[in-house]
Amino acid sequence: MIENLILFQIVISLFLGGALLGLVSRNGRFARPMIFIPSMMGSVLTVLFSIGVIMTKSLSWTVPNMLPFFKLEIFVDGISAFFMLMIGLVSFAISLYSLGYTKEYESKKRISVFGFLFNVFILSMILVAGSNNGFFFLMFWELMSLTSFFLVIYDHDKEENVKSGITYLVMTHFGTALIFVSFLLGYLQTGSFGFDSFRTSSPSFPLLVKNLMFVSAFVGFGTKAGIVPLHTWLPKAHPVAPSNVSALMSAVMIKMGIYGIIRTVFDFAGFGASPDYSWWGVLLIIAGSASALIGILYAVIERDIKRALAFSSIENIGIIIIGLGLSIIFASYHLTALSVLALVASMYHTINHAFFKGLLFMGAGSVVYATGTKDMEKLGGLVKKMPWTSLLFLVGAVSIAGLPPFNGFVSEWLGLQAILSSSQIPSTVLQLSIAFASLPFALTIGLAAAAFVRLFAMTFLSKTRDIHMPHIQEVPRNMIAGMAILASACILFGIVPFLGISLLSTAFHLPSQPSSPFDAIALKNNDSTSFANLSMPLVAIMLSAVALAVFGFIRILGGKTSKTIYGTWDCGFGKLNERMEYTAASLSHPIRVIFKSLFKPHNVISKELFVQTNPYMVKSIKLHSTTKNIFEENLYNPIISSTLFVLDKIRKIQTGKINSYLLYIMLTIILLLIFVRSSHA
Amino acid sequence: MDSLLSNITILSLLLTPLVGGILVTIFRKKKIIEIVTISSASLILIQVFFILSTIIHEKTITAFGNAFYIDSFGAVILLPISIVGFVSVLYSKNYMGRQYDIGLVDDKHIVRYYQGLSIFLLSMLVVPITNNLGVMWVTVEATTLVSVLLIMLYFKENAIEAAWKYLIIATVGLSFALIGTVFFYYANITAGSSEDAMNWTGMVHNSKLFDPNLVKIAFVFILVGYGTKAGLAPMHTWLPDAHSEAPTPVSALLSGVLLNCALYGIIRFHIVSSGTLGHAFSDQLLIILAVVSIGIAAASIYFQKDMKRMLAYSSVEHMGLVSLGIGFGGMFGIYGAILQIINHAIAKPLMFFASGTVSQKYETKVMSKIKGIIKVMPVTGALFLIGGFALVGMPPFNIFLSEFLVLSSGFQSGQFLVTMIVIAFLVITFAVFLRHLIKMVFGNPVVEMKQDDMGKLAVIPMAILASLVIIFGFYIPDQLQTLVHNASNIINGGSII
Amino acid sequence: METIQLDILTISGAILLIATFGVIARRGFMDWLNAYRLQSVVLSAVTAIVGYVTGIWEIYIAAALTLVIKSLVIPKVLTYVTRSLEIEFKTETNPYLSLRASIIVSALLVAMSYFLSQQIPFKSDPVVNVYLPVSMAQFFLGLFALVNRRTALSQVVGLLIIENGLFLFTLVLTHGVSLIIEIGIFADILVGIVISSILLFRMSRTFDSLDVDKLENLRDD
Amino acid sequence: MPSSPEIILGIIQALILMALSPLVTGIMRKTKARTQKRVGFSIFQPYYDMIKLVRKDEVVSDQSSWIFRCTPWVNFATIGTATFFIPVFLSHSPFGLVGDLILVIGLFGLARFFTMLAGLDVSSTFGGIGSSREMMTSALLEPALFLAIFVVALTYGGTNLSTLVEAASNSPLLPHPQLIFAAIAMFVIILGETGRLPFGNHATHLELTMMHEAMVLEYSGKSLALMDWSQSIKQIILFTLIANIFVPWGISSSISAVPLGLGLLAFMIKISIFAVSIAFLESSIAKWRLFRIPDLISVAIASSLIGLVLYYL
Repeated sequence: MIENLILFQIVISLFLGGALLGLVSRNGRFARPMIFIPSMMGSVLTVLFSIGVIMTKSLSWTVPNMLPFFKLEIFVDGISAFFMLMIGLVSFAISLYSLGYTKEYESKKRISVFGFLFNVFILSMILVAGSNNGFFFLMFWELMSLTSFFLVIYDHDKEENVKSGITYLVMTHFGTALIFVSFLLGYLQTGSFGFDSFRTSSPSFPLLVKNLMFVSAFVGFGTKAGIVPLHTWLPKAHPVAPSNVSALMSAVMIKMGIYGIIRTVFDFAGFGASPDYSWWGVLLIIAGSASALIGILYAVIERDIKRALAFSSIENIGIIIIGLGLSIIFASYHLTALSVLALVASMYHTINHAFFKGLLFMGAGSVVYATGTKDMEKLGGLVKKMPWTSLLFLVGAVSIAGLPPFNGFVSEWLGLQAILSSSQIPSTVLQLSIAFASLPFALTIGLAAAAFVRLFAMTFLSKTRDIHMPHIQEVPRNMIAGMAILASACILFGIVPFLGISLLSTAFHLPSQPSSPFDAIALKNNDSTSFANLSMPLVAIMLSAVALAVFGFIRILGGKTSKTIYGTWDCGFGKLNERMEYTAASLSHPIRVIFKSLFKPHNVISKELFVQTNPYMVKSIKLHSTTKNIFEENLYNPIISSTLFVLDKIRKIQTGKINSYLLYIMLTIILLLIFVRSSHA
Repeated sequence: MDSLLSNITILSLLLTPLVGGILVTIFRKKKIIEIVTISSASLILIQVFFILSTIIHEKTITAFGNAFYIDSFGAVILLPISIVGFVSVLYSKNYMGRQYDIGLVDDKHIVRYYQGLSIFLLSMLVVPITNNLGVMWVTVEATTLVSVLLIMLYFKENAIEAAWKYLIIATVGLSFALIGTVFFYYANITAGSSEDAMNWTGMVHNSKLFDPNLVKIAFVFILVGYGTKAGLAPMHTWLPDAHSEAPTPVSALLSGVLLNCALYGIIRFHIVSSGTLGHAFSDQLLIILAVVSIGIAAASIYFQKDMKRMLAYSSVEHMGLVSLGIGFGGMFGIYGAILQIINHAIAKPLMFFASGTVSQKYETKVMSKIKGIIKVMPVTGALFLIGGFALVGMPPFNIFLSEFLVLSSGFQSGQFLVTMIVIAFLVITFAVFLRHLIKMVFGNPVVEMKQDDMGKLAVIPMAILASLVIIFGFYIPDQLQTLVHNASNIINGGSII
Repeated sequence: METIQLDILTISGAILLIATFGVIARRGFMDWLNAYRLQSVVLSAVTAIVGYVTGIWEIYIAAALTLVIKSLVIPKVLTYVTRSLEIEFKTETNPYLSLRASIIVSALLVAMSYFLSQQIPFKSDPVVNVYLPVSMAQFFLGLFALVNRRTALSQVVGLLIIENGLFLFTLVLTHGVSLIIEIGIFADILVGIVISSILLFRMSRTFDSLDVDKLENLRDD
Repeated sequence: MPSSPEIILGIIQALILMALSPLVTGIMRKTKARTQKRVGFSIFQPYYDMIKLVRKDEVVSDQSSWIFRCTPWVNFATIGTATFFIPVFLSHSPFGLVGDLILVIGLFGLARFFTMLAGLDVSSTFGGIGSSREMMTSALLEPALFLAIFVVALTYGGTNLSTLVEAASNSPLLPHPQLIFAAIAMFVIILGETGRLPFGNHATHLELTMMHEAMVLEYSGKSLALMDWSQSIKQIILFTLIANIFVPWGISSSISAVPLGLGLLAFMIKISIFAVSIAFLESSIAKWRLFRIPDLISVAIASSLIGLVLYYL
């Protein structure tokens, strides 16, 4: 459709324009609008464009002759458009938010570079979702990594930030290499890097090639998505990035990994409905469960807000991956309806996570903006000073904890139903293993609630723990507006799941589509009795009705009573202060103790005495508790150190002695001559 | 093009640097010789563009009977020589000017430097346009001698050491190349040719008749010989020393162009040997040396302390990639290799210039002492980053495409294991190279420094190269595509899969 | 070809090899220079013979050039450069392999050269048959000298021997490629020697030694 | 669409649960008192308490925020809404079309979320203790509960409570061995969810034993009444669930007066027996150390897993 094409071109030029405007702008009154208004407009148009594509038909567009061999092919089908829609919605909110948020950078550094990178980053994500050629896909993919890397180290004054950035860059490049290998396998089979040719000829690939393609793509895209144990970059990069960038990365960018996995599985790797492929799903479920559980466990004990959110992203990616895995297993056993259910659950969670994680990172950003710290142990009491931020953050926290009537509940409900439906798989081993896999899944959901209670309470409730905190005030209006957009999306997608589900079923061309917003999500047994029903609009109505009713009832029963404000009960102590509050560490202490085999907590107690000889007169006691990162210690460090060991041996050949250099030449010629001799005809 | 015109074209191309060198010798005034050299370099650039456009239309140029012969492949080598020559001369003005200002070099040195530069350019220009492989050898050897002189311009301890190693190793290596050349010549004679037995055109024409066993031995000598000059491991050992100790513009020329000239020699003989033996034999040898080069480069970059040495190892890696592409063969591989030659010639000088400016500013080449370039020199820092990311094959910069093509051809030719090993090495190189680079560019300078990009003339050459790096990342002009395509056809023996 | 010519070929080849071994087996710079001079004279004679046999006049020029440049100019230049040097710079005191071991390795290299030459299918040309292995041997022995020796001077001599080997090699295989290439090669050598002399001179000034062990600053460990 | 009598009956079921919930608490307290050789309060004492509390003025901590104030209402709204989905004496509730067992658990989760926040809002250490413990137990109970539901849902074909209870009431007496294990698991979970011994102790306000009580310590007046009421509704919901799923005797499957009356009677008897027996159990055991609680939960998990294996094999 020609209008879609024009719209798409306008989107590209808007972001490019924003980038260029950013590059030429100087810090000043107009700098931020110059950067972010184009990106907002571009995002809105992206949303319109992708809705257009979903409603009407796919867009394909080819730009020839830019490079030899490869044409810039753009192909936007429902799946791409779904992800573009997500990008557009989230980046609109974040651009709006950034308008205020980046003010703090104005005094410190050039905002122009930020603007350039920000616009290019969003554009590259859109193009990743739209490209239809392996070469350009990888190009935009790496452009996305590169711009996000620079955004991550935007605060490059601290060496630690730069280090985190390097970890991110290297890991993501490792992932890219594997994605490349996957494409190479497809190229080997088809003689082309065009996705179209992958699509058409992949069903006839040999099984081995399909499996290899799948595995390398899974590991490659999984690195971007943050699947355990390839997640280590994520909790490093997200906290050090500016919060709007973390929001974009966590809400949208890591989803491009999911996009890649979906594309690979259902489009390129020649997935077929046969039990041969069910192990793909099993692999996904294993990886997803590990990610979900480990992600949330680290999130529960983390004291840095943004790190905790980053770990929670790992968890959510895990949940999404579990859903995908289930969908694959169902599909491989021809259970189409269930496969659709699992896919919808997974995709619903994808877009939900984009909403609430974007919201939460923006919230965390607002906290940082207002207080200058990310450390929960120093925060607290913000609910009174930043009422809007805390309300919106609460919406995000409840959503991500998977509680009704917010959107997280709907997708987790669907996920749980998909797991419950695993009894229809005609394989006892799979049935049992999926049933057992529900254990980490459910534990994750439970822990997620705990983690976000802790996160919200420690940040916003009670008294500010750091008594030296400067004067705190609510963040500017456009930041709140940015958060409010995503918060309302969370509520909307919770109360009216029809929106999400009809979007998904149209975008993915699913067989069953809901007809009206008030239809319940209904799952049926074979004998057409109801397996499960869920009608979120009615639940919302019931909740408010019950609340109103009980309010009236209590009021009638009890009459009007007054409220007295008084100090918290302190057992008569009278000096309850900030230092006696429950801290973030103590709140999660039980969980740390229970999972101590994972965390390997290490406590160091240091006492300061009044008199050195008398151990009973203690001036102060300090407890320093650290947990270990088992992945770094047991997986990455050994690999890195052994690689370095080998490299160290190799580079020793540069001895500095000219004699040895000449010897190399002599030996080379002699060896090659022997080689030639041995290959004489 | 008629023969008179082509004679004049070639003659004027070669006379330009020669006259430039003579004028430098006559005037001996810093200001004047700078202008003279810059204008001769720009003249060369213009003439090369003229030659290139002719080549695109007419495929070949022959001049002075059969003595000079330019085809698309030669033209592809000519392009980087002229571009890098031009920007290096441009950069020299600022760089050597600063060395002059701080008293590191005097007037005599400057004159000698510019003389050397002109002769260096001249000798490199001959390499891709001569038809006679013996002359090619002589000029490659001449480049060694001239560049040794340029390296030991300062007579510092390290420069003398580097020059000595370079001289001895390159001379020894090139003597192998001569043996190989003579072997080929002998094979040609024994195959019955007499007229132009040393000429490339004659050789490639007769190659089917050569004795296979002789060609095998001959190619090994060529490979080791020119391979030494091209920096293929394990004969690369002189390279980090020479490139790091030379004055920066010379490093750029050495790395960006001279290595290509040497590889050009290998590839020419590869074509001949493929004519005799089929390409499998030489492919195999090229792949072996390429993998060793890429691996050693990866290992050496990690432990590197000196910025320019690190860049030199990256050159080793890229030369490995070029020969890998040639070795893998196929349209993708060869096209990729040729693009890699051009791309490397654009990106590496950019990096050398940036590092030269940085080391002038920080007064050290030791990477651990360099921090926060982006703060001290924002523009140079940004260009440094662009160049660095380009070098490790990050899109949207130019080398991504050529690496992509080379690696794809690896799978296409069925060398899965080799390709996977190379991909692993490339990932390692990526990590270790960027680690160094990013640590230098970001962070806070150790001592307080004034924000200053060291003058316009330091930035302009880099900006030219950087814009090429970016543009070639996603757009290659049709003319260049045609040229590279024709060149690939030549290497592939005229038949493209 | 007559027997007497064949004998001359064989004998001159043997002299060339012996002169090369002289470099390997001796320690003093003057000894090497004399060996080199001897070799160059023989080489120029060989060149002349080849010229006579093939009847190409250009080869005579090459022979004359060889005589002048190699046996006169280059030794002169080297003597001039090293005149001011102290004696310990001029003597190889500490090669990596002892002289005895060096000779054994050299013998192996000579054997290898003969073996290698057999791999190459030649028409039954006695000149080639005799001189090709000799030239290869010279080449490899020169390379071995470079690998084995620690003083810069002996490396220069090694280079010269390699170059003589090359010259012989080119001569016998091609019977004179073309004069321009020959002259190019000569010019390269001459310039190379001049440059290395400058370097030697600078080295002795800067490092106060001509030991290449001093040249180990640039390394990676 | 369900017919209007059905809807009315559904609402009546919900109201019955809400109305009877304090009574169950009263029965349990009375039983406990008797086992401890005390006379104890009247079983209607919780009603009196509630009426008294709603008429009292409140004292609110000066540290607290709107979270603290709205928590009781949120709590009641969520748990009150949950009552609508529970079949009490009629096996199918029309609200089964709106939500299922997982929604009920989700609603409980929302209530707990806010209760924990409220505990932390007042900057009292008691609240912290309570929330911290609740965080741990609830997180661990979640998988146990889900596994138990897994077994039940697989056996009876759905998480829709109407389908579930109907299928249960139609099936013969304990035909499914896996249900026994699910029931064991469910029992442990109910102890944990309601904070009964050995998880916590409702009867005291000691730092060592409190869980729920610690979180609501700062509440008074109407708010406290609501919190207590919600808690007892939650308790009765759980009792009802276990009773109607595992012992579905007497539940009516048709909308006519006699079976409905019988169903109500059966329900009340079952619930009373259940309450009394839990109270007995509570009297006979001591509270466990906090870090032993995971052991108990793992018993529940293991039991459900055995149930699953039994189902599939």
